Amino acid sequence: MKYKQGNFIIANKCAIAKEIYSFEILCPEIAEIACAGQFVHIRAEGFTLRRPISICGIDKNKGTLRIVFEVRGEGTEKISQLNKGDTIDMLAPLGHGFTINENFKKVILIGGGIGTPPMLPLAQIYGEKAVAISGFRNSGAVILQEDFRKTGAETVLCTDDGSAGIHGFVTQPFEELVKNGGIDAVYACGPMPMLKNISGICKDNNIFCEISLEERMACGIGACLGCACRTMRNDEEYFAHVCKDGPVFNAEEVIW
Amino acid sequence: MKYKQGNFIIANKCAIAKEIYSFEILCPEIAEIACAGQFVHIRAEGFTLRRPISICGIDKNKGTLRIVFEVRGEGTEKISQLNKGDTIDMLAPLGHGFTINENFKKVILIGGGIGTPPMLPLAQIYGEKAVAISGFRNSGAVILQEDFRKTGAETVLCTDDGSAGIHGFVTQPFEELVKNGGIDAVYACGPMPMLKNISGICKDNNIFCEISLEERMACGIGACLGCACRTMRNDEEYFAHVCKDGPVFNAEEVIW
Amino acid sequence: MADLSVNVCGIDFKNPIIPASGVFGYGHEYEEIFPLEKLGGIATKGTTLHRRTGNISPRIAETPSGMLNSVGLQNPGIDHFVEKELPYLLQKNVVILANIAGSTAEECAEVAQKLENTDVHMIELNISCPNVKHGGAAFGTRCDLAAEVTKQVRKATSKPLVVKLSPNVTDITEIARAVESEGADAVSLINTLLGMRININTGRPILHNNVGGLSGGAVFPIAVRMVWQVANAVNIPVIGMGGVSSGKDAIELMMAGASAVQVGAAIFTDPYAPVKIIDEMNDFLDSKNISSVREIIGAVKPW
Amino acid sequence: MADLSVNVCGIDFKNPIIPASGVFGYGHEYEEIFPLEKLGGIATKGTTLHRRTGNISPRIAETPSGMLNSVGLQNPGIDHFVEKELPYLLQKNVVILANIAGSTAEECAEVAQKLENTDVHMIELNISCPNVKHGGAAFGTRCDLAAEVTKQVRKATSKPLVVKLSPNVTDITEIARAVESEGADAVSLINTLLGMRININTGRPILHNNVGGLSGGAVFPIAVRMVWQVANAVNIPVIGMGGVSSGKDAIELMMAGASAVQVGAAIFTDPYAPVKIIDEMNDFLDSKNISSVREIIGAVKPW
Ligand SMILES: Cc1cc2nc3c(=O)[nH]c(=O)nc-3n(C[C@H](O)[C@H](O)[C@H](O)COP(=O)(O)OP(=O)(O)OC[C@H]3O[C@@H](n4cnc5c(N)ncnc54)[C@H](O)[C@@H]3O)c2cc1C
Ligand SMILES: Cc1cc2nc3c(=O)[nH]c(=O)nc-3n(C[C@H](O)[C@H](O)[C@H](O)COP(=O)(O)OP(=O)(O)OC[C@H]3O[C@@H](n4cnc5c(N)ncnc54)[C@H](O)[C@@H]3O)c2cc1C
Ligand SMILES: Cc1cc2nc3c(=O)[nH]c(=O)nc-3n(C[C@H](O)[C@H](O)[C@H](O)COP(=O)(O)O)c2cc1C
Ligand SMILES: Cc1cc2nc3c(=O)[nH]c(=O)nc-3n(C[C@H](O)[C@H](O)[C@H](O)COP(=O)(O)O)c2cc1C
Ligand code: FES
Ligand code: FES
Repeated sequence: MKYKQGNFIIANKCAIAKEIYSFEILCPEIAEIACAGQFVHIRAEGFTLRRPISICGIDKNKGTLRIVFEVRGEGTEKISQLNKGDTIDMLAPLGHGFTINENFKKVILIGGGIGTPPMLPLAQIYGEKAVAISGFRNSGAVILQEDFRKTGAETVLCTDDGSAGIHGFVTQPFEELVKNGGIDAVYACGPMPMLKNISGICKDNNIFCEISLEERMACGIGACLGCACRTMRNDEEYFAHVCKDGPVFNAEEVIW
Repeated sequence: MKYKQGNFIIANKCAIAKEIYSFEILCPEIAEIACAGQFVHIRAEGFTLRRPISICGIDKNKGTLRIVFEVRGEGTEKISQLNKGDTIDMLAPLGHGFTINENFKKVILIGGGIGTPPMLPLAQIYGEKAVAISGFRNSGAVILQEDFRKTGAETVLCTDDGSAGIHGFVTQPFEELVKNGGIDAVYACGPMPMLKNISGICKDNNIFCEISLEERMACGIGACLGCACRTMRNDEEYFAHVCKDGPVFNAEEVIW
Repeated sequence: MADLSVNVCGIDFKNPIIPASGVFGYGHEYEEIFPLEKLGGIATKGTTLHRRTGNISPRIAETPSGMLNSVGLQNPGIDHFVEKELPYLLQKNVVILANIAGSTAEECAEVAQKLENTDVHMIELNISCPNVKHGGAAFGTRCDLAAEVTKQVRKATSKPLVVKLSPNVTDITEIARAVESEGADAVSLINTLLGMRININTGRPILHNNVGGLSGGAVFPIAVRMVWQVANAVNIPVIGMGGVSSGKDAIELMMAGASAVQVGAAIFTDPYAPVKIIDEMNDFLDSKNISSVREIIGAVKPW
Repeated sequence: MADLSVNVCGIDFKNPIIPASGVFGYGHEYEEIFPLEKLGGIATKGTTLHRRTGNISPRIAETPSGMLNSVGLQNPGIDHFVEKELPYLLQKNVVILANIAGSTAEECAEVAQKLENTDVHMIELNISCPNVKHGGAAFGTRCDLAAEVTKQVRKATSKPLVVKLSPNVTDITEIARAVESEGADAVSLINTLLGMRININTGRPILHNNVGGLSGGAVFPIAVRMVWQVANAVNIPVIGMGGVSSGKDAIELMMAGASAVQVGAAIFTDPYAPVKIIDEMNDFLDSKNISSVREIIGAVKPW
């Protein structure tokens, strides 16, 4: 594992939905080594703990990373006040990302709410081989659909209240795709009930499935053992750490 | 006593010496009632305690107050980062100011270092009747001399190292003036040893003398009893409070 | 508008917010900023039998998200309080908690006795004072001393008696149970934690008293824990405090088990803090469709 | 360049800064960020006789200028440590303090015994663990238990023995004297203060363990006070910690009486914190023309 801490310039900032911000950050050394599924650990001024945010885009040519985050509390509020040209203090890239396999012919990317951003780098990798299913509370919360389309991936949009796309949860269109068969892998990030559901479906249908988990973190690099997550490895219970062993886990490993 | 707390716009900011800033703050309701010798209590973001800063100018027509402060630690550092157009959170005007007497014909204003700013409103009041003696570490730390001159007051400048004005402490020119006699009042603010010295000279020469003291404060309004200062009142020891009974005290009251 | 009223030991508070003893004097200074009537109650500055001058300055130091104070119970004495301060405060439509202290159990009882014929609503007995009889160990740090002083004050007063506990102890529930068993009608906590700061340029402690009491946001998690522990250990109400600076903090302390909440150091940062906290509590309850703040008292569901 | 070297119980440290136990794992993760050689020492993650999985998540909560943790001594057990972790760490030019813990005095002694034939430099015995034999009261909160566990571990090891004290006590000097009298070569303090946070939206404690240990800037004034008290109460060296995040903080703790300083939560805010602190200490000493950091140990002049 290789990671760095430093202050990096915010090359671009925009609000892409209510209380949801997109930052493009100039950090060539980090962009160079970052992988889909990894995260960055951001310092929020005045707070003891950094805030983990998934990588939503990696542009090795421009030397930039993109992150998309929602204001959930005081820390993300503080980070959202940073502007283009300001520096952002990041410890990155962190964690264990998604398994990429060039031989996969059809992959499903499932993002729930603010779990959608980490799916975008996968869409960039898999392009037309990917179906990106995204679920949101309502039309006002929808993000990144245009970005997904640009990658060549097929997009399926759901909202809980039906105000945009399919009325219902992401599991609905997902189960239909499963019925049609031919899925090599499923990658998902979002609320725990959604992940549990998807993992169950994949298990039943014997589909390779990786999910990105969240846990409260301190160090972000595996030193403090703060972000434990119960998993099974080699038939033994293993307290894995979301920041180092994850955030991406094979769905079968996770003890729900 | 009347005071208000609010967020007021910084109409002007400038650095007037190394690490010394001057703010002009638009706060008509406060400027209206503020007096020479009072102070403002400023919130520094991220800190529990406000920072007390003397009033250095009152413009009732423009509705502005002026403050001049030095960066001494993290709180004043934070305040110094505010810019023109930003708002500043003040609780003001606070404390008991200087006694002004129109019948006084000759008054001496003595400021030591960052104790100089509260002398300026007095110079504005007394004009040509005032001699403003100011002492600084060196020429680089000299502030407000032009402002004093504009009031019509006579200015006497001293520096500890002789790099500007008289080489030596403010007590030197002050003692000479005392010898010449005719002084109705002395007003002083600065380091404790300086104040003690001046008070002694005034006592010996029977000159009315008021000094502005500093103490670490919490509430700033007399409620917490944090800023106690030992004084004598009516021949009894009295723990006065710098924020309410002061910051200006009659020099004879203070127990050194 | 949620119903913010609470009842502690039979006394009605229009809302649960009370400026803490020592930060609010006798109310006059903050009256310039907001009407005292807005408050649920006021805990007055700790008052002793005789006038005290307190400690030498500096008495205040800043710390990360908090502060130290070593005011040392400067106060004009109980007679002055009863004659000059209390009548004025009692005109306001707000519950008055007279915070009292002393160096011996007898002195505390005598102070309480002097309040017996007044209309003060409650007595808050501060047992964090060093007890001169027992070599300076604070009443609040030993069960036997805490019990003894509570017993004596209990005999001296028929007013609702709130005993204010010190957090500087190994097990605060023991002390709480000790004062409960001697007739305390409620406990309030936490008082300040003992701390120290040194000016590294001079090598001198910042406080002239060397050490002082830590309060403010820094102590909030300790307050939540102790309120929770004590609320589960005794059958009398708990008045919570320690680092509360927002309506959400107050809600959190009430969920932990507090029936009312005092606000101390936060008022130095923002003199409107108590009023702002009342408004924010109301907003939170409304947003959750909770009709009365009483529903959240002790509502935490431990894992 | 000031001389930053210190000597604690006969062991030379090139500088007084030591990442605290539990925040630094066994060093690997931070080695990506700076060479371990820069440090004075490393206190390794608390290790028990057998592997422990620790508490259920969430284990971390943020607090004003601090944090709570309830990791609960997750560790791979002493045999793993001795075989897999220690040899690597001992190659680095840095003092290794093996932090150990157990549920009984016997278990602690057994863990210490397993280190006897290693080259580890010091043992740091964490007595904040609940003692299963005595109904869960932490060793660190009772003099008799603290003395007993120190005695047993003392018998089991000839290594310099540092006993790490809990701040959750009425009088930390009593505990310090108790462990000193049973042969501790040094004490380290403070461990975390017990705290709690509640998620007011769910009504659940944020930590699955309900309560957790408070550390970070919030506790710094308490650490300064306790280090000062303990340094004045015992004749063995004190290793200070609690909320240190800058060179100035480290200087302050040393002035209070610490011979070396551990850095915990600050490393989460800034992974370079230990290295930055070393540089800042040097800058401060240079600016004051103090040639050796040893001159400032215990240099505070109380009023
Ligand atoms: C690996 C990982 C990737 C993430 N990626 C994204 C992303 O791409 N976009 C996005 O908007 N959010 C993401 N999150 C969630 C994000 O970290 C939290 O929303 C954020 O930490 C909340 O901080 P706050 O100060 O606003 O909230 P507060 O509730 O004030 O935070 C208090 C503390 O709790 C922690 N915390 C609160 N919620 C969470 C959470 N859901 N997960 C972990 N810690 C939490 C905070 O980090 C902080 O330490 C991710 C979380 C993890 C673990
Ligand atoms: C009535 C009064 C008027 C003042 N007027 C001015 C002025 O016009 N210009 C100016 O530059 N300074 C003035 N000061 C001093 C100014 O308040 C301090 O320099 C400032 O509070 C330091 O804050 P800090 O965060 O930078 O320093 P830190 O040392 O980090 O502050 C830590 C704590 O100590 C307090 N503190 C530190 N030094 C002092 C001090 N000298 N007096 C009171 N509290 C202190 C701070 O307020 C804070 O609570 C005045 C002080 C008082 C009491
Ligand atoms: C300046 C100051 C003076 C205090 N004086 C008293 C007092 O006289 N009696 C008392 O019981 N508590 C006193 N306290 C303690 C507070 O009432 C309160 O218990 C403590 O500050 C914790 O609350 P906080 O964190 O909200 O400040 C004082 C606190 C401060 C800050
Ligand atoms: C995540 C975490 C884990 C800890 N684990 C241990 C431990 O295993 N053993 C121990 O003695 N102390 C442990 N501690 C306590 C620290 O070593 C230190 O005493 C405390 O955090 C105070 O220092 P700080 O304020 O600098 O963090 C831990 C602290 C944290 C934050
Ligand atoms: S956050 Fe420290 S181990 Fe994961
Ligand atoms: S600062 Fe509160 S009384 Fe002066």
